Amino acid sequence: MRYLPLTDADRSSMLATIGVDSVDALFRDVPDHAKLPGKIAGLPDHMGELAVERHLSRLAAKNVTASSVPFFVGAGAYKHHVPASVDQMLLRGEFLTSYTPYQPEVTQGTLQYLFEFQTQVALLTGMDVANASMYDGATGTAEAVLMAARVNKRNKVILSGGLHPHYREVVETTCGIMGMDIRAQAPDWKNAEDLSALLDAETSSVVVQTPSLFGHLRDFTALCDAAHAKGVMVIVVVTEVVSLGLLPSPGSMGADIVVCEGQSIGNGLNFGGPYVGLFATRDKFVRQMPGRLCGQTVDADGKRGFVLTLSTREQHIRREKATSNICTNSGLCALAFTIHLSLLGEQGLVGLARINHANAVTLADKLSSIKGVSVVNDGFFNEFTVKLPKKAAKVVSKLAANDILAGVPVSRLYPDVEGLEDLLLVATTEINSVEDMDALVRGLEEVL
Amino acid sequence: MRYLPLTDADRSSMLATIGVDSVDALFRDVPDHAKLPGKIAGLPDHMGELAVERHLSRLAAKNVTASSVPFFVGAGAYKHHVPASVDQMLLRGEFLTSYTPYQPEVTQGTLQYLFEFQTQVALLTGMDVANASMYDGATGTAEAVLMAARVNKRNKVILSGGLHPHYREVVETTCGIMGMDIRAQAPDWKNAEDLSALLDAETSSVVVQTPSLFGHLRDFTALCDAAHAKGVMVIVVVTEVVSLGLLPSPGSMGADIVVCEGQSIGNGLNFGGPYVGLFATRDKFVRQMPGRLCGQTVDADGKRGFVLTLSTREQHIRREKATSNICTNSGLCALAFTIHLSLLGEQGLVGLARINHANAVTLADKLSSIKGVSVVNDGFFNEFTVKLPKKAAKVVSKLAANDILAGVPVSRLYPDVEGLEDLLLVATTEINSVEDMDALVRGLEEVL
Amino acid sequence: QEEALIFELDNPGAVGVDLPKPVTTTTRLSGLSPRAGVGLPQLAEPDVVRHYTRLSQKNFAIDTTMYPLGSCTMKHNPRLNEKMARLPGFGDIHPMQPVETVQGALELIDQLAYWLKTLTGMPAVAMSPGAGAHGELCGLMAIHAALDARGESNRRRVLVPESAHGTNPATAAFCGFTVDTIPAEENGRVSVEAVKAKLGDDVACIMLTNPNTCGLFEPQIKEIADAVHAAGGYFYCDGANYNAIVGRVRPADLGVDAMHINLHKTFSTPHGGGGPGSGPVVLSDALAPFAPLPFVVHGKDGFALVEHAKDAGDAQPFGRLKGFHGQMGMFVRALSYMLSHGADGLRQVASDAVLNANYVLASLKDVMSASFEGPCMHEALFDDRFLKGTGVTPLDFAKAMIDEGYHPMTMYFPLVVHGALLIEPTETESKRTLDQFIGTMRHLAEKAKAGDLAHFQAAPRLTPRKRLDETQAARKPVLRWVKPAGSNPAELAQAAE
Amino acid sequence: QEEALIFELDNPGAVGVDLPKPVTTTTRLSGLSPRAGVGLPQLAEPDVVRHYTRLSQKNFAIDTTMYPLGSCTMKHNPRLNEKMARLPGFGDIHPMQPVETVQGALELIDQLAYWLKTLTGMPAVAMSPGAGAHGELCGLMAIHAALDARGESNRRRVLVPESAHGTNPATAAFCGFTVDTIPAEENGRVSVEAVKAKLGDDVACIMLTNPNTCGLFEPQIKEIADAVHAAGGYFYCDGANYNAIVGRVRPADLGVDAMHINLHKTFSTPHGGGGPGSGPVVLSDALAPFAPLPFVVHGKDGFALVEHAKDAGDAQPFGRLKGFHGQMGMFVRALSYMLSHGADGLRQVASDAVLNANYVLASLKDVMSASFEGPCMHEALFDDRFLKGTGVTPLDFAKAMIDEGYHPMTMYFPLVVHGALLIEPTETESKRTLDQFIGTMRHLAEKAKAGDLAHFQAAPRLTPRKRLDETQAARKPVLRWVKPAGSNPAELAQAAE
Repeated sequence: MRYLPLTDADRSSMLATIGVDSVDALFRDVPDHAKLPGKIAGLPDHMGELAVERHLSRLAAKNVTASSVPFFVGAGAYKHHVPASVDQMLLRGEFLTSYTPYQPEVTQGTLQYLFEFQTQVALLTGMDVANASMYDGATGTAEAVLMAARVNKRNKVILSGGLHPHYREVVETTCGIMGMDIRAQAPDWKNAEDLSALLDAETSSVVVQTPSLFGHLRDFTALCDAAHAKGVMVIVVVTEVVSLGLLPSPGSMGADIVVCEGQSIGNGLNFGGPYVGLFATRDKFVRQMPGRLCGQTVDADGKRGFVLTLSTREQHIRREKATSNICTNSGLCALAFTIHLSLLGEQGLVGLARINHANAVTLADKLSSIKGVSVVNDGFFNEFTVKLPKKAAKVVSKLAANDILAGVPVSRLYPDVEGLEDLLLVATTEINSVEDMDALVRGLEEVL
Repeated sequence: MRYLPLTDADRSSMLATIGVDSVDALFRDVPDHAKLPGKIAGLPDHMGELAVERHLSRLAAKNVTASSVPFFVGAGAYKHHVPASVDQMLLRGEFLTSYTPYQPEVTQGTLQYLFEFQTQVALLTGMDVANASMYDGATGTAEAVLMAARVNKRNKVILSGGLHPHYREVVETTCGIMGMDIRAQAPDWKNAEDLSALLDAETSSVVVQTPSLFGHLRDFTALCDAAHAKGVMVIVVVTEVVSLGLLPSPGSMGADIVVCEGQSIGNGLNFGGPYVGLFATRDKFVRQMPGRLCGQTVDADGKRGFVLTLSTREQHIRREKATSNICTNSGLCALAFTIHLSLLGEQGLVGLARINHANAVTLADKLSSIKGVSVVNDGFFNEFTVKLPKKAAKVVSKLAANDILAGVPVSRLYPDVEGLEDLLLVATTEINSVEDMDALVRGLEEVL
Repeated sequence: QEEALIFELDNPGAVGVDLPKPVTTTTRLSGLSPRAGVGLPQLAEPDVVRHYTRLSQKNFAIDTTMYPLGSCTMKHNPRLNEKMARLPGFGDIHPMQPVETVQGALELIDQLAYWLKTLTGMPAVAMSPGAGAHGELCGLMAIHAALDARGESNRRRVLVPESAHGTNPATAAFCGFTVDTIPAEENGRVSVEAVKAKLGDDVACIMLTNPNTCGLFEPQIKEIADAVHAAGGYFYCDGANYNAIVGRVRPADLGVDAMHINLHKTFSTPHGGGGPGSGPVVLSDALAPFAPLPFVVHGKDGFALVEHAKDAGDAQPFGRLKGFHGQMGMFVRALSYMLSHGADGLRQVASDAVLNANYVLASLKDVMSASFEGPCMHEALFDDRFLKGTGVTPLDFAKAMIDEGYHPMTMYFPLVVHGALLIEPTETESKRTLDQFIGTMRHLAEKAKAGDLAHFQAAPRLTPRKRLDETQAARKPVLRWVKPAGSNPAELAQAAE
Repeated sequence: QEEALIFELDNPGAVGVDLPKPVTTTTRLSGLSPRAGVGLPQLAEPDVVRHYTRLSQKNFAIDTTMYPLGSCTMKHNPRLNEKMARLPGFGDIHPMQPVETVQGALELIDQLAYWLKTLTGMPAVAMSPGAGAHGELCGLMAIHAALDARGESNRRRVLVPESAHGTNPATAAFCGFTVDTIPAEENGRVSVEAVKAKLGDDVACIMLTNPNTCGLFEPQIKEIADAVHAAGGYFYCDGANYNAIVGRVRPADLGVDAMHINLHKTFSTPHGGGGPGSGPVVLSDALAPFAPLPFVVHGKDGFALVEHAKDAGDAQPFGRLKGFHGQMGMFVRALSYMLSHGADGLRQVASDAVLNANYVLASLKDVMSASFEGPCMHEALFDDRFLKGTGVTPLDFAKAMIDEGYHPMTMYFPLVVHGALLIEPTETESKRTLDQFIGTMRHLAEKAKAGDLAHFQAAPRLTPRKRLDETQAARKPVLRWVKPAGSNPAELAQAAE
């Protein structure tokens, strides 16, 4: 078997060194009833590369890929073009097969890119500091709510109706079990909610999203001011991080914690994972942050170097008193993010954001021109909500059958809320050509 | 432009350092009439990655890939499965973007794999020494003929009718211009030629191929004996190097020079190139070899190390007295060959060869069972000649239209020779499943 | 060679990507002003590629050297798995595409789930946790939900042996449980008596690692499971060390109710310098109904995805753990690994992992102090008794290994022995490599005993950096680069070198 | 770290691939006995991956450091090109597939040909040569054939300047021509007078590199071309230095009849430690009919491939140069590079390459001895006058550069100056990198002049090997590993380290 270097001769000689007759003897502590005499039934024997490739390629071929059709699906994950060099760097064994950088002398490569990543995230979000990544945006949001509760020792959290429902559910699941009082607002598809009115002295934090699930934009400055006046922390969530090249940073609006899904930069769609959660906050809260932090220091010769730091917050030191149980981060996804963002640079990120927005403006105008179709939003980044004259889920299915992936029906996210059945979330990025947009328009015209 | 790091500010400051006003001033030696005032007309401006990918992907999509259909095309290039790790090693920048190892202290990586490559080639061919690779098998064959002429100072070469016609043409072109007397034999599709009878005191070398173009096998021991008795050198060509895992080595039969197309191991089909020519000979002829050689030596501390050596044969030292004008080798293809062969190892190579042969035996029996179809060969490795009741070229076209690539019509290689129109070369490797073979049988039955 | 920070390499005006012009300059931003600037550096592609290539060269990795790293299985990462995960049919599909356009993806998840269930003997598996610790959270939330469903919300005490990974108590606390520590026995095991002494009707579960963090199989595990079950609690098994028993022992046969499986340990998805991981959790019949959303089911038109409780039938999912459906990219890699090994190969994995560890133990126990008699499982635990009187600490010893070309083993963990040195060679190291490693360890142990303290204290010498000042890092945290006021980035880059 | 040879790592019984059983054990070998054995080593995949990863780490490369390597353009190799060449539609098609199944491949070749013709202004291009020297062969064979067709087979003398690459005279000799050397002028150029003095009715052609190997544009090139043409000869231009003028000067406008283009220099297909290259040859109207087989034409049903002289119409192909149709993999990379740059970018390539070289020249000429006054083209030539009296040779100087992290420049070439040091920075190095390089060169030049001879003679110190004994290598060639009689491979591996 190609991954197992021991030969039978090796095994015999090693058993002799150990002084036992067989490998079975090494398993003597296993209760007899649990010792399997041979291989587990119901599974095939080992396969060569060609056979494995064919098996998996057959499964892969059953899926419709984003690059192969006019593609407008978003709602928290976005199809962007990633330069080829990004993936080739990730595949370097020194990054791919390296361990968590607990031994800094032999992992300065990993540590330095994490330090660069943290800085990039801080710059993007307009915050002071960022950690070395979370599993994804949704889990990061739950961690942010818990962190806010640690900071202000309050128990109530208000979730905007513009927050992605999956994020809401992760917060409900994760913070609910801790006994937090979670006040999720109704889906705010008209961008009409007023959260300031809900803030009180029991409120620990308020969670808003920009652009919202429905694509709406809003200035949170007033909300932040109102919240801070009552000791409430404002958590701003961004699920499309490319938007930060065009929209004002959450930090500039006064956010206390910013959580982003970082997938859009450097990472493929991957059917939902692995993704990378960005987590940024103000300096004063740093010791309440969850997750790994990379910090700058000096070595024995006084040279600048990097280490994981403030690990007294973490589970492997603090155990049950840790700020979070998170251990693994999204190292490689963070590396992809960092390399792609380094390639983009200031000019590239801003340019990419503008192209995304321009395509959305163009598409919104095209869709508005279809009889019976209206765009709900007055503003947006690269995704907006369309009101159709039919149920969006059926329209999406019919278009999928015609090889057009038109977007996400709001009803898939809110199956229990009435009145949202005709709403469709449509996202467009730099990958969409005018031909793609026209194909969507034609497709819609046909099925409506 | 993403590959050009100079900024306009850089350019200005550098021009100031140089002391000229503009880049144009640096081109002052160009005759005025040849100075283009602006960019060349008729070509598009620069494109981003996404646009380039789309342009090239559209071209790629117009081709039928070997992996996507039942595939039996050979005749000097073979579809084999290459492990994923091979390509990932090639893509390491330290291999991919390194220069020819003229500076051995900083290229021990390249030099050591070339030394390993040379050893592997010598072992495979059963010869004493091998060089660090040629462009491909065909050019290697021409170099072998020229080398033989240098060794025995004779001018006539006999080319077997089993030699791939492209190889014959390259020999004719390359050695013909040097004034050599080239005696190419008629296509030996019945494996009936007797070359011993043609040898004489003017003959420098005789070139044979195993398996022959038509897939025939032969023991060349007697030919070698006869040739050596007359001072003639025997050059054995192998276009399917996997066969050397099952067939006796050319060295064991007495060959003086062995040339192989190494594509089958480690390298994809690539529409014909780049491939890698293997070139091996006896110790006594080493100073007449063409191409680069890597040799073992010691460094200033007495440690084993590797260098390019015997470069006094080469053009950059000997200029017009060089053994060849070859300069570039097939470094990365040789690396792919070496890594794949290292993964295969003794057991893997032998196993792979046996699977190829077993598939060919199976397919030959299946094809023989079709009415009007006969297999010409009594023996073969993984490719053989089939006689059809119709013109092979038309049959191949019809099957291609049905998404079956059935093989190479002999008439494509010998358009001027009558009597070969019904012959089809059919190759099968480990990639062919029984379903593939049955699809070919059914396809043939339909069109015959 | 020194490498400046990417920010210090800023080359304003350079670009690393070429983008077309926007099709329109009209904006529709609801009155927000476009952002003035972000502050990112600008570099051309060649400089970015060289920067990250050079950074990578400062790392040790499995591809370059043996990692005898106990507590985290660092085995060979086949490139086939990377290739498979990058098939557009897996890498280029969106989690919210209509399910009829992702049937192959759902089938893959279903197949991986089948392998995990069959290997462990467990009836159900929750696929979405993003890492091992996240899997622990999933398991404990399922236990929490099951207890609530039983009306036993009073059960809030969790038993955790002192040898446990830090994530165990952290996870328990994260779920609102209190942690009660079980002391280890002299022989490194947990005894059924010690567990029984802690049981009571407020016990929610026990969290036990098996093989445990000392590299030992808990011989009384079934008795412990039975006792916990009899007391109305559940048995959460930390599956971090599943590599030692995969294919040879089914956790179901040990009485496990929930166990997370680190795909990035046992099934070789790459560590990647710290992630991403993936931590599916196998569940017993008692806990299966509470598995989180979403999950894959066989529907009438192929595979379906249950994303909402109302579609979950009789199940009572405790909620949602992750933004989408789980770490698909890791699923592909893990299934590729499983198919490559097969049932026969996975059994051999455990056999060879255990054989390698015992070989190291047997070959070193005369010069290093083994904490427990063998046989061990896939890890060999040593402590610092052999360094007594030398002045050399386990940390010094580990740093000296770096100069010999090895990543250090895990140190000072588990906490149950003094100055732990935990060695896990894994099954993908050859006997030749082990023999060289053993030779080096013997050499270093003898060097320490011979009194060459300076050698150890100055180690490592051959790395891009010597020992780093972690105290300074924590005392005055510098967690990001800040552009020095009024400075020229080019000068800074040079100054840094 | 030391790394044994793969043969010394032999682990008999290990496998690096898993293969299915053959479907039959029947053989049909015409009486030949199956081979008894080959003698290859056996290793599992993890050991092979680690071996080649570790070997790679012993290399310098463009991805890791600047290569100021004159005479061979070592520029950034974009990964996009690698990705494109690996599209199955290019990488997984067979050269002998029916042409109707490879229309996209033929179209790609046609597009690349269009780019090459448009950039050079030449009417035709032969695509199949496998490298630059192979392209020279192609060009000279076309000239040979054209002369034969003119009935002037007496023209067998080829004029080659003494500054030429070694391949030029070697190629001429390979085609049966005699080589007549033209001496260089004091200013590093070839004069029209020197050429005229050599012309005669036995002259087949002149082979001229332009820009020449001193990094200078030949100002009299058009006059030389005219004189050669007037004398009935052809002008072969060595295109190795085309990077300096691409997009700014069309070779056709200089009177060129044939010029090879190193796709692996100008158009960035990777050097790969020595190949593969690709050397298409652009041809004038006079030579175009003699271009070798095969070639792509526009047929009535799309693209067609002319593989035989009888299908070549009026053309008189001189034969075939390569097994199949050329270096397709390199064609894809080159076209990807060209599309990425476009007409505007390629012009900028030449501008920046020349600017960078002149910047280096201007920044170093006060401490190193520039052989010629500037401006230069894409290369700056220095000689060893600045080392006079120091005892430091150009080789010593170059080896000292290695310890500073740079690949040495080309040394002792061209032959027209004493102790040449030829620096070509290329357009993909940033000003920052050039400034660092210049700083290092100045530092080393001053160190040499200050008398620190030992520093240079002991260099390099920081490499996996110190200076290697090339004399021993050549005197007693050891060109392969041979299994030591009666020895154990494991012991050998250890002995080697």
